[in-house]
Amino acid sequence: MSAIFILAGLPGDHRVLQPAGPQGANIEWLYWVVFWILLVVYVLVVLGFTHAGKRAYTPARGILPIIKDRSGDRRAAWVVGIAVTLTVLTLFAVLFMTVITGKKVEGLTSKNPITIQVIGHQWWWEVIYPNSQPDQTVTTANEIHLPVGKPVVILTNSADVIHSFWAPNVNGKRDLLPGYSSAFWMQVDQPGTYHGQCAEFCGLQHAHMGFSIVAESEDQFRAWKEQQLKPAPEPSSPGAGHGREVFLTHACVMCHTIRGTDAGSRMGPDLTHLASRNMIAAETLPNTRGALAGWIIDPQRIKPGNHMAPNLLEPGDLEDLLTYLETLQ
Amino acid sequence: MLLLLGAMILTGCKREERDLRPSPPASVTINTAQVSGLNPGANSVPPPPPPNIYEESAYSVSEGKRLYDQYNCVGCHAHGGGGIGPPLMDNNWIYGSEPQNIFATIIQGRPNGMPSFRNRIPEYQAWEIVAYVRSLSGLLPSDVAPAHNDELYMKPSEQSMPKQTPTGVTGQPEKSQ
Amino acid sequence: MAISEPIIAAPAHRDQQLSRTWGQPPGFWGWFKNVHHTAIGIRYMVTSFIFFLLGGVLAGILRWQLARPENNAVGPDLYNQIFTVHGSTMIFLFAVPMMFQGFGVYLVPLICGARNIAFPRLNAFSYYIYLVGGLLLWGGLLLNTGADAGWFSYVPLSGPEFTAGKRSDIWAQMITFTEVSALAVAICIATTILRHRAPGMTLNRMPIILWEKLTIAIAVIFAMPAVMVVSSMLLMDRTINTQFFNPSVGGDVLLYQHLFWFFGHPEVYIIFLPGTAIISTLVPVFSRRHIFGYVPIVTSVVATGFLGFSVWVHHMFATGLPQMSESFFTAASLMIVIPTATQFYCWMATIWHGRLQFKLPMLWVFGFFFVFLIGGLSGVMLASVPLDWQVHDTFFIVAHFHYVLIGGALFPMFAGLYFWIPKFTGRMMDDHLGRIHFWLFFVGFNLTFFTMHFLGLRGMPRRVYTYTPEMHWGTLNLLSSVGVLFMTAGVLVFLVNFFRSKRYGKLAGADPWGAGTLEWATSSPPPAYNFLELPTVNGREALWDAEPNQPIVGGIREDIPEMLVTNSLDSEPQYKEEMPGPSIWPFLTSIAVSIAFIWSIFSPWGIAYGAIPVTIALIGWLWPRGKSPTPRYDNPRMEKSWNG
Amino acid sequence: MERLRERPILDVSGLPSVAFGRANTTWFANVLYMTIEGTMFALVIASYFYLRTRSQDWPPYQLPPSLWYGVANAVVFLLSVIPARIAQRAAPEGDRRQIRIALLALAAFAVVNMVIRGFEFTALNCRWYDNAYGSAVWALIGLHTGHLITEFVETLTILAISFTDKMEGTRLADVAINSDYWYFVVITAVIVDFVIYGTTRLL
Repeated sequence: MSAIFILAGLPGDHRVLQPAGPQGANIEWLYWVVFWILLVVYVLVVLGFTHAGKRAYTPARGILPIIKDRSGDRRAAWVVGIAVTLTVLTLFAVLFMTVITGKKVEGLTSKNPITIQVIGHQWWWEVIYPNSQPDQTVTTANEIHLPVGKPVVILTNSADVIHSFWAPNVNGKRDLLPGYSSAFWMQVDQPGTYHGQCAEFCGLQHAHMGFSIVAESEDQFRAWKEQQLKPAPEPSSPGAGHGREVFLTHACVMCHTIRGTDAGSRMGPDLTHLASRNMIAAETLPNTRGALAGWIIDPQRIKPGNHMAPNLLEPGDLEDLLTYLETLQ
Repeated sequence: MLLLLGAMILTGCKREERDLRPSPPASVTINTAQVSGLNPGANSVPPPPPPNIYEESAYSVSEGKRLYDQYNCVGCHAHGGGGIGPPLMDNNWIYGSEPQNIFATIIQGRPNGMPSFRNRIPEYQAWEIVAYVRSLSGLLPSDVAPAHNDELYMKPSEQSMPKQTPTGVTGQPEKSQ
Repeated sequence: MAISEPIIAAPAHRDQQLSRTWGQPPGFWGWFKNVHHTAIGIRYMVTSFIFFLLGGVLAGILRWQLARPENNAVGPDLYNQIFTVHGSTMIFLFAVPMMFQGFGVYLVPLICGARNIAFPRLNAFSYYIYLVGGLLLWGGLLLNTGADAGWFSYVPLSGPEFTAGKRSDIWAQMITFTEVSALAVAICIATTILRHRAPGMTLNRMPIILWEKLTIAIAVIFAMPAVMVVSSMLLMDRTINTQFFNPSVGGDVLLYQHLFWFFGHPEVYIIFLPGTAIISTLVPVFSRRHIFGYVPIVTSVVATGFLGFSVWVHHMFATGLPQMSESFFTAASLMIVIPTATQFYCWMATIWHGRLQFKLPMLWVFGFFFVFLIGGLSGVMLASVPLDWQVHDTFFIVAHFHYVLIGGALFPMFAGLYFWIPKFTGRMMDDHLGRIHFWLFFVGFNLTFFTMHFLGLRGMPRRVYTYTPEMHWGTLNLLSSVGVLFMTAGVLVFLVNFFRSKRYGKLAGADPWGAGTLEWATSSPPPAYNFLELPTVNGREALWDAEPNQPIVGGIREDIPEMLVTNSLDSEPQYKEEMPGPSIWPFLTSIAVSIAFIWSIFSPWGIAYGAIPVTIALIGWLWPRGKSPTPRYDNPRMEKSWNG
Repeated sequence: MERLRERPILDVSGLPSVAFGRANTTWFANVLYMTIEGTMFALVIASYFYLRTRSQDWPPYQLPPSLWYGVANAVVFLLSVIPARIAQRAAPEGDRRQIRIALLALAAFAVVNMVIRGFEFTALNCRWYDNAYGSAVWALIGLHTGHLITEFVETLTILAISFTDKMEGTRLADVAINSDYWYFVVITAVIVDFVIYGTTRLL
């Protein structure tokens, strides 16, 4: 038993058991209730077997004769009957708690919620804050901003294979199935950044398909959204200007969008506000100049099999490109 | 059983190769002369073309297919049926059907609308697209050609198309129109 | 039937006569002609154990790769192939062939008191088909064509667009091979149990292990077609452009999951029920009393078989199903706990009121109690939808199903092997080494898989080939990987023990444990004809309950391989059937079938052209040959009976 | 194991060596086999209806398949039950002449069925690669055709045996079992026809 607590105490967070929202908290409550029930059951059954074993143990080298005495069976039948009944009652209790927790988790709702569309791609997440006016639509990648304490609706679908959207601190997971679009609710109560990851095997880079949920105050969220709505600024320095030129004449432009320029392909993440994100490559690398450079030159070393091609840029071109990308706040 | 295994060994190894960190075939040089003329060096004997290693891997050909869609080749050539650009699934080749001919077409562009993708499409990806384009007209064995995509059905999949013998294999332009 | 008495004791030349009648041809080609169930059963066990070792090697590579964050032992491509082949091997090439086919084919006819299995040639055929399926999957892996979409190969990832090449096709056809094999064995075993039991072994007296084999055979018959249908659909989508799973033209990706898990969940019970059957067989033997609660246990076994078909959707809770169906499948999944719990309580009562002899197999039985229970209880968590949303597809699940499958199948399997290897080889296993094996395996197993619960709760999804150090999953993963060393050492000790005991072990004799079922009524290993005197049965434990002068069956011809057919309910003798003898045709047919199946991976015409040699081989198989003795027909009453 | 003690004997020497109908072990195995195949049909039919729930209209963009060949085939199938039944009745009597005639008729019926089936395929309103509907329809009919051909070959084989002197004992029982399997093919044919031609019109 002590082993459980030693192992449980190792550094790192038990994300499932550190809920940041009401749904996660409900599930955590259910987890602990069921856990303790099951632990009691386990201890009782193990004690039963060890006690039975000790009681009946007969040291003998040879083969003992068969017992034909059936006098204990009547009592045993009663005991087994009672044990089975208790099992059934326990299961009913678990079923009951499951159903009410399920209702609570799925019952989250509000009027005029913020809607966020999450599209799974091999191996990154496209995040869209849809709006009836195209110029009011925010498109970003791998980073979901939302206001704390407010239920939001997540609309999901998949661009290719099945993915599964899972932020353990917030809520359980939901599969993203091609051909289906589903909606579910989510709410985060504590400000902070929460890690999430694809949970359904989706091919070569399933391991590197993370995202983060940034929960912030209403004001911060609104400011973030305002910023994201702007097109990319004009380059302010000659280096950045040349960097944009590099972007538009090399492979970058084939896959990425930077609003305000000619780059408009939707194959890869929208880079209009790349510099505002904390991580790149679906939560694989920190968004630093060095990491970005390494990623641009040889993404296949970092995420073998991903869909971004290596770019053999001249050192000067690369420096300018990085300078330009850093202006995309 | 042994025969089957033998066959699998012969075809299997390369077909399943997944080179996740590809480097373009170094020896390939593009004959720039091809751009200018419609009938390049018909009388001179060209050196034997280096094989396109991407044609031996089913993974590369399927990558080529994905890129073909995503780089919007579909826009002009449709799924091989042609539209603004010429069809790719028949056996008429204006600039030749050898891998390096098609590669040159992609990288350098051609008159009358085919843009140049130099610098924009990395060479290894261009070679993958070349392999896919060749599979469209049945020039590749069916066990590397990709199966159908999960999209609206337009044509039989590449792997189930009959193998065709193109008429323009030497780089001789087909006398179309 | 009239019981006449007494007769003269068995003359020695009957042994020679029976050996001639039932013996299998010697030599190289004789190996391919052998149709006796003990030989085929041993082949199943040895082959599947080899696949177990190979699958274990793959598991070792997986744990090596995951031992450290950002490890580079194998890349993602190879890692995906390895975990897919590991899972597929353990499920399709080890667990079912070992627990159902291996033990079943060897033991069922012996426990029934029969001289061979029903349809021995079909049985032999099933083995070759299984072997080819296994070689196909592993040949693929060795040629870098290993299946790489997970052991359940969800579409569209395994479909035509996202898996280029032949990897998924090989997986799909491997399924066909192994399922054809399991279905054939299911027919053989069900027929043997229902039609070849010794007189007197009525349904009410059938040993629990036979009830369980019968339940599994029927579960196989209803479950395996689902996976054959779905793998064929996948193959057709990939090769001839059908559109079953293409959402843009009306196909559906969830159809795959429904069909797969309609097979997949019963499959778990097909693997787990043999384990409980071994427990139900061993507990009374080492408690020296009849099992407590025969009727509840039999009811539980049958109920588990049925309920297994009503819970498949709990593998799909995360796909976003309507809440009603979630509640229904939660209830069904929780309900399946009841029969298993009942069995646990009955075993406990049996031990409680028995005289426990704590011999080596019993050590493994207790290991099963402690280990499987953890898996069973974490299963209760998974049945609960909200918890499942959290831990589904994480390492928590990996921990759960290894506790269930290793706890529920591997521990009983080792218990069963230590128990029955004396019957298979005629020599006892070493007790001391067996205990070392147990403790190494027990410690290693718990170290490896218990830690995975925590990894799951810390958010580690399954099937990731690596993880970053910032996740703090490194220590637990390292511990988990260290556990593999212990398990490996344990299995090596077992192998040493086996090969040593095979040569030098103490001779076992007919019945070293004082057990009660009929396989212990004959010498170890059994002769070619299994039983010199065909037994009759007087109670649930045939040997314990036998009368001092329990009758034997007489009047079966011994110059031809003749077996008694009894009726299903009361095992009243009905007629005597001449059994097919050794034949090369099952092997040739399996080759023809294999060619057709493998060819179909490369061309849809493979099935059409391949059908021609298959037909020829089947006709060769079924065409009557040789001179049969003049048949003896029954009176006109018989003719009426089949119409009814 | 020599048991030298004298023991009473359950004497089964008087039992027959052939059994017809339910008593026969092969009959029993055949029932299990038909259960397997029946489960397969049930699952493919279930898939057909599952896919139907995922489509707006069914069949998509098309009229229901024309009835003519399906109905013709069903009628021929139902008529073919007669020779199958005659063969089954003749088997326990050992009436080899009648068995031969009945099996010949049965094989002829199977040929007619296969020919009509060929036309049925060409007359279908879809190809297997058009859409999921087409795939499901072709899979259903294809699965059934596979059974039809298997049964045809089996009938031919037994027919061939019936012209030799091997047609006795357990082979006679096989004739009866073969008819059981033919009933299975007929029943599944009617169900498949109903699913493909009937449900698109009625449901």
